[in-house]
Amino acid sequence: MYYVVTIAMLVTMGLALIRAVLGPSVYDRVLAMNMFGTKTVLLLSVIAFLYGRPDFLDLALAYALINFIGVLAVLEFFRVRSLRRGAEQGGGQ
Amino acid sequence: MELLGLYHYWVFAILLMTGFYAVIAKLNLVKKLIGLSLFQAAVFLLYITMSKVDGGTAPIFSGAADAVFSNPLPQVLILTAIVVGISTTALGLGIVVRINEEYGSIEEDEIQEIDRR
Amino acid sequence: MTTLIDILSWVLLTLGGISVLIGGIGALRMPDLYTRMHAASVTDSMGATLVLVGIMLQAGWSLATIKLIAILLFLLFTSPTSSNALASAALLAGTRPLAESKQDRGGAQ
Amino acid sequence: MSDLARHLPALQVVVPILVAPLVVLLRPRGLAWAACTAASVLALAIAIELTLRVLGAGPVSYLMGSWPAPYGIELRVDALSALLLLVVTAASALALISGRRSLDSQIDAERQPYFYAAWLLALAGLSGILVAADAFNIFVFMEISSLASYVLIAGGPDRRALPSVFKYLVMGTIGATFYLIGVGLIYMMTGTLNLADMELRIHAVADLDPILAAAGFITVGLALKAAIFPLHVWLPNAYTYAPHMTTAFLAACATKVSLYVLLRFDFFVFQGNLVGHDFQFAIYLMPLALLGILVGSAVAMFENNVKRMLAFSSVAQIGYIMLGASLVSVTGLTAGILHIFNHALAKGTLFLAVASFAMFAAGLRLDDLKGIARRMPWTFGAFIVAGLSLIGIPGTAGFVSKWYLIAAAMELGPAGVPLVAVILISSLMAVYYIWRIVEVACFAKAEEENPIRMAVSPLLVVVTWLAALANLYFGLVPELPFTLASDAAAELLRHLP
Amino acid sequence: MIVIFGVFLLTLLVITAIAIVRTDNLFVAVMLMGIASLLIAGNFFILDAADVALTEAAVGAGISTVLFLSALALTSERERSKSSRRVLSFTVVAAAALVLIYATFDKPRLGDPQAPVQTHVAPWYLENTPKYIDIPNVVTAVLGSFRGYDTLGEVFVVFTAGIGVLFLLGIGATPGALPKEQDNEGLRHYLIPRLVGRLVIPFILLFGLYVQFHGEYGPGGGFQAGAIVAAGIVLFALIEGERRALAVLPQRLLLGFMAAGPLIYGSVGIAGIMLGGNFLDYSPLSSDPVKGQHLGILLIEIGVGITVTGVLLSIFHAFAARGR
Repeated sequence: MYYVVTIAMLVTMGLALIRAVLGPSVYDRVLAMNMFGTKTVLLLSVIAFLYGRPDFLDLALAYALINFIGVLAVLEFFRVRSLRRGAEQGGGQ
Repeated sequence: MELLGLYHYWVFAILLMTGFYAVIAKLNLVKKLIGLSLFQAAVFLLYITMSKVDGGTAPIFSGAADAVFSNPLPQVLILTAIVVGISTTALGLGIVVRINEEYGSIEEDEIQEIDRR
Repeated sequence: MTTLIDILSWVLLTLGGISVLIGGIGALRMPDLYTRMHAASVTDSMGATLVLVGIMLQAGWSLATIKLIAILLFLLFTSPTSSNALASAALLAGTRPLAESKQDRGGAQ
Repeated sequence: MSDLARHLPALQVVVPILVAPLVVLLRPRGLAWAACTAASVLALAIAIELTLRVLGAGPVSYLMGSWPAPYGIELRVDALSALLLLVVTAASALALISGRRSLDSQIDAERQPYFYAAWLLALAGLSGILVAADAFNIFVFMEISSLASYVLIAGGPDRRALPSVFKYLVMGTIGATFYLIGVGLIYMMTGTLNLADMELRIHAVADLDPILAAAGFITVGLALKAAIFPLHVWLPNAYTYAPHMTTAFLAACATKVSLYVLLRFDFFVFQGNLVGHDFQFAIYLMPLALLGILVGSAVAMFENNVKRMLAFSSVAQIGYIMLGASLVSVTGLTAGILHIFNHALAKGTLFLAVASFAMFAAGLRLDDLKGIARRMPWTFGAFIVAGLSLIGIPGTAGFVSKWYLIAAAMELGPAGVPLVAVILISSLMAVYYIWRIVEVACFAKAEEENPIRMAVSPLLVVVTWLAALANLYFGLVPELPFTLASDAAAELLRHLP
Repeated sequence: MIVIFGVFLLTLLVITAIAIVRTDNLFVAVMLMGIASLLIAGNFFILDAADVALTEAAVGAGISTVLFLSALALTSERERSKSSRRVLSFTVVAAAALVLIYATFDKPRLGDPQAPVQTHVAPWYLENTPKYIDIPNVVTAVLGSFRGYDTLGEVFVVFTAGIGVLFLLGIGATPGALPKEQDNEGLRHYLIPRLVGRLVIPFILLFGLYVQFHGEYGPGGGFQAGAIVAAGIVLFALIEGERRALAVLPQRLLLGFMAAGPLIYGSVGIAGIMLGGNFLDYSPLSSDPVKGQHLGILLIEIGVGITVTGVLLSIFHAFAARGR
């Protein structure tokens, strides 16, 4: 049964990857990356049980928090970028 | 199954060469570093692939008596190599930022052009 | 009793798998950023809850369950937050919801 | 004390590496330099003591963490590593002792602690490679030394240092990663990382493809790091734009340490076990060595920047060393290894002298050096002595190694004649490019008598002369390096009948 | 079956890698790099390398993404030039790939228990770890003790990168030297992320400590913990602005961390010499050799954790300070 869930997870990861590759906007890619991260967390949880080593759930937890930080870093990047664009345009006028 | 057993090594070869291509063919310095990361990641895959044993589990004792464990040594080596990789990337990015400040560009050909003047 | 829990957990896992898959298809097929985000994030929370609760039922009452609860709580907090933050960033940058124009203007700059 | 002596191979690395974090924390001006120099001199003392032990009682081995050899990490110092340890630590100590004022002028005071820490890390990394007897440990210390030398080079005041160091970083990382792949493939087939153990176990699998691929990867990777022609493209710019003292230090030893690893791997691990590998080694490397000698010297002849000229000359000198190795004979290897030592002496002296010139002249193009011989006669005298050694005039160190190289080539019989011809032609080219500097410095008249920009520290002059005298001394009394080199060659070739 | 999942992940990885090379938007390349990192990490997990999977995720998907984004924010995210020497590079690369693939045919297949790798040195570790060191995680035992010298080198590699970036970019600003605090620093206007972020930061730090001290029993250890703690503090800096993060952990303190970690590690090694063993021999640290090993591994892992936290945060601040 775990297998079914795992396969669903893998297919979804594939779909998210296609979205990440296709874009078209940068936000789509961030969305895809976020989605990909969540799916990896679930995948790892399932596989930890499939292997019979539930102590490896630590990894899933770590992935979840890394993923969150990644998305916020991207946001900060957008903010800095728009500030810089604004400054450049302001200077240009 | 025989082919499946070698698939990991093929992916290693392809990944390695994809990264290598980015390093030698791309002119953008950040892109070169991204290629370099990919290049190193491929090597990680090579090492970890060879540590796997059929029916094995991670080399952390859990109390089960008859457990087969995968090889811990390549894993240790790769832990070190990952750290080396991120250190190189960080230093490389530091240099790229300084280059951008000095030259206003992170394209190799433009930098060469500026230096030639 | 154990059979009952087993059946329940399998049902939850299957539902979780299906909803995750639906989310994936939605994220791929929907026409613009916001609808994709909708598809992805809602099913994300739903699927994660179903799958993790399904595993919890299998794991029984142990340290693993506590970790699973932690993961679940963490996902339930952060995943919607990320979506919200992403949507507001996209909106601020000028990506318009829905297809007045089919291209996202904020995109790919 | 005798107990501490047992730990010398470890201390060789540990002393500089542990002083580095302390140096970062030292704020007061000058203290960082003092600590760095002290550690470096101590490292030199350890290297001398180790060399004496190796000469007296043969290779020294040390078990890290007391774990037995193929399981734990073993350190091992033999004649070859002892010789290179001497070169590395001496170059570092001399450059630091004499280089304070030069470095002060090129590196901002608040950045100096980082610079000196990086210096010690480079020193420790290079020493770590030399004492290691474990393939992966070599990789780790290779990365320490590389990352540290990127920092040292990036300290150059010219902005062109940055693109050159980036190029060096990319190529160096590719080289190190290739090496890592090679080690991984060998590990995959033998299951061990210890070099001695590897040598024993590789025999059974020697004809399998992964081992051949590994030999290829390791050779190419190390050739990249050692700047063997045609993989030398990172070297000239990196050495030209680095701070002068960095150049004096790294030019003397950095690429040679990679060469050392190449020799060690090739001769210890591969040649004894892989059928026909010695032949392949010779057939691939000899043409490259010859081309490197010719191209390096030829480019140096037309270069106008003195540092760049000497950097290209380094490419040629690496060619000599490789030529000696590619002969795969005891005489050839002895000559090659001896040339590692002698070239380090000559190049180190030349770059020290160049550092003094830089304090006086506006730049380092030939035109900037007009009339410098009259302004700095002492320094220029040392420069000439080292230049003669680089050319290979009898009585200097350079002559000894070239003489052995020619002798080794003659052992081949008629086939050796072209090799001798190349060596002689390249020496003539060296005469030409050294002469160009001498001509400008002695006979050209400076358009205006520009005032000396900065007083050259007397210490720098003294050290430069010491190094120049060493060139003469080891030219007349070459026993010490020769014994080490021939021991090393005999050990590298022990698999030959 | 699980191996087939791995094969699927690897196929996705190849697609991602090709997409990374093909895109000319560096931001997109960085995002895809994060995905590639997750894929590799997932595959490591499937191949029984739990510790490595944890590290790869923390470093590749977390720290490396943050660093690349910081650098992109300072430079430009568009690749302007076309690739050069395309045909030549492609030929070289394709030829090398074919050679590599050809060389695979003599390799032991995946998971072969008779492969030399599995029969020579590795069994010794698995056999003797319970005897000499007695901790469940063999990876930590090898990392900390049997090959502790490599790990010492690794710490110094990180340290070198740290001083390198500080040398290049300067130590960054002290809180007093920063421009006057503005309202819009960090992500303060994003109310929800800020609230949730505040909520999870203590949790992340706690988890980091857990990973640090649980490394002897499960996946984890100093390096992973250092990366996670650093990531937590980076999160703080993201949502509250640089200034407050520096007020909590000023740059000089981080520099102290950077230097203290290697020194702790080295002192443990020297203590081995002082007490009559070899360098990095932990057995003499206590009257019971096994206890000595425990103590040694604990101390060096702390050293590793401190160094990594200090270095990663210093690098992050150095990049951030450059933007002003």
